[in-house]
Amino acid sequence: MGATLVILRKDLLIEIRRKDSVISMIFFGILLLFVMNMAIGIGRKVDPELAAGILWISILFSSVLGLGRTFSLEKTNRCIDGLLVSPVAPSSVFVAKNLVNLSFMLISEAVIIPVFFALYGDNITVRLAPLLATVLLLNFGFSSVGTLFSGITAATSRNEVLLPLLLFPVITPLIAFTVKATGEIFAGVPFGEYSSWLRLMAAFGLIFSCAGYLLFDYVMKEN
Amino acid sequence: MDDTAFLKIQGLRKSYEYVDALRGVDLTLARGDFLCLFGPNGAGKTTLIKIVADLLKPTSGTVEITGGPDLDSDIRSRIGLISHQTLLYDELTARENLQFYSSIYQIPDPDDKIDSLLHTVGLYNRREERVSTFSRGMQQRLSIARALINDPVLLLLDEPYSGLDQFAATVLSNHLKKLHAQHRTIIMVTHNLTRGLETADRIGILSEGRLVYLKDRDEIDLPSFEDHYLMHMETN
Amino acid sequence: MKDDLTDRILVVLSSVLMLTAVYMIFFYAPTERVMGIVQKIFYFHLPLAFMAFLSYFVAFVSGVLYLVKKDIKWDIIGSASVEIGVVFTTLVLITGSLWARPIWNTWWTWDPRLTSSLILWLIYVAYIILRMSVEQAERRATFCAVMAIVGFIDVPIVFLSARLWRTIHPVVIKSKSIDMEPAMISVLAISMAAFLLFWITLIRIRSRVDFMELRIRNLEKIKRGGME
Amino acid sequence: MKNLTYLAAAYGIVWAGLFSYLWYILSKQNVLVGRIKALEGDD
Repeated sequence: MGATLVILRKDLLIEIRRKDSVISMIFFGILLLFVMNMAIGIGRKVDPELAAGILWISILFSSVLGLGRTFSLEKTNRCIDGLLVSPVAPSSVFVAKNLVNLSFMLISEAVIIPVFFALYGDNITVRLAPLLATVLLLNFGFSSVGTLFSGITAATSRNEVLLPLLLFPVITPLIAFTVKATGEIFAGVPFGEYSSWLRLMAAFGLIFSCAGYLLFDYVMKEN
Repeated sequence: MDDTAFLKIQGLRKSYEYVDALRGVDLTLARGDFLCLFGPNGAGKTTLIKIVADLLKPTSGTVEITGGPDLDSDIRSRIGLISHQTLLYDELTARENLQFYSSIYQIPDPDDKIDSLLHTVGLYNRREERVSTFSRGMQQRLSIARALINDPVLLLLDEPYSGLDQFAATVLSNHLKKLHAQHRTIIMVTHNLTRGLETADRIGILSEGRLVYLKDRDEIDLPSFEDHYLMHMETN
Repeated sequence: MKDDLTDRILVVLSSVLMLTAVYMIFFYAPTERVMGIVQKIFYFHLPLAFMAFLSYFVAFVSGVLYLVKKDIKWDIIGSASVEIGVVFTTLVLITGSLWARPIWNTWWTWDPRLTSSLILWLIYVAYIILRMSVEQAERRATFCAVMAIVGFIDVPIVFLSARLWRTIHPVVIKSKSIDMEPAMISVLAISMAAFLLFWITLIRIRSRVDFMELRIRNLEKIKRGGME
Repeated sequence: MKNLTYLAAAYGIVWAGLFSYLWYILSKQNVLVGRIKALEGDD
């Protein structure tokens, strides 16, 4: 646990100094919101489910940018060797990097989601608590799979290209659950009707965080 | 000197798809031995260091680090590694880097230790500056401090002199001598004959994945050693 | 070569079985009343899907075994299974589409089974792309083992999600459950056996190709490095 | 009759697909057999 917090603090400190991961995530997310507005026809009113799709496409694609960076950070100057020779367990590194990605996503979502409401909010009911729950659960599942895969792609020569190729097929179920839940939140449906989607999202996150925790040892040792 | 084996390498092999980096290396080091390994490029020196550091799994063979009765059971927390890469975070300051590594090694009250190490490598005055502003030589010096933060009993050095300026090289040599006097076990891989022969007490040559030469420093007749070395450089 | 002979026997046997299956499909199995003759695609479609699934399962098991034992053999078997699984899934998607066209009047619907097959296809194509992107053999084997494990964990979730996703929505055209007559079942069984034998043949040859490449690399290495 | 076309297409594609894959790995195997023979023959 100690090592996890140390690595988390170090990564956040570096990000505070560099700012480039979060800024590029936010910028790309907003960019995608604009592009999607053009794709569906400027000025067209969107129904809740389509709006949910637009929101999550923006967030997911922008989050991939940050995901790739968290691990490649350890590869410059081979800092990862420093972690590998130390007594730190690779699984602590997994938890730390997972938390780093979660925080980057949360920060960028804090900007992207309000912008989304400003652009597409006309037909949408805003319910903060369930939306926040959805956001957290998606982040959890996304970054669990994403951290594991960014560990893999960081050791390949085609880091940036490969990561989304591996990640998106595996998380399609999560995307489906999330869009469904969000669509119903946006439509103003009572909580009882979409709570099962949230449970599925939580299950997805749990399954893959366990898988990542167990498999990350092998991945990190190959870096 | 403690004569029981501190580090025991047996039948070590490492095969890659297109080359065999190591083809059966046997080596025993006692506590306090300072081994310097020379050899041409591609002789398997880095591979050997990486396997001893447990950064790489051997294809076959074993590396046993027994430590000793006075060492805590977890020898891994007492290994230091210096390579031509610095293992430092560019965005952190010199002090923050050392603080990070001391937390990783769970060193209690590291501040005094960090300060004295920064003094040793001559970076105390620039301790609050980011590593990215440092020259290559300064980064390497900081990297030496980094490797010593956990008070290593086994120090592994992979081409530590490459890219070092004169000052840093002297700092490193002096520190190695000091550690040697403290009975630390050291394995160093280098191209730098002078520096290597000056500090080490055992000298080896690794060629084509085999340990082809291993003698105590005292037994070595320098001219004949140089011939030996050059011969192996040429065969490669 | 002994392997060669076994291969030949397997190919002949599975071809004979397959021809028998085809004969039975057209002259023995009754024509389904609602869907008509197109329903006969099913006798190939289902075994293909089943074998694809089997491939992914084998890849998962080999992945676990590789991580535990670090024996490159499991990587070779795993990668052979994934490749064959992708070939089979591709054929599943094509036959599914050719079925959908006359029955549902469209080339593609987001029916749960079609959707899940497509997602599986994407996951395992990603595996193959990953395989092509890593040079070093041990690293590649580890990463591919992880991918095969993660992919297979995803399989039930994919099926579940595709199903749930649809049942909430009113489905315009529901896929009709097929009443299986005994004759249909026996034809299906023969077809299944034919595909299983064919699958075994493919796995054997495909993994042997990799083993041979390994052997060639070793031989070349010895040649280059002199005596070993 | 139109349905028969789809059926024929499906069977054709499956057989073509499977056998071209088989042919592909067999030819790969043959090439490798040749290379192994050449390598071993030199010794």
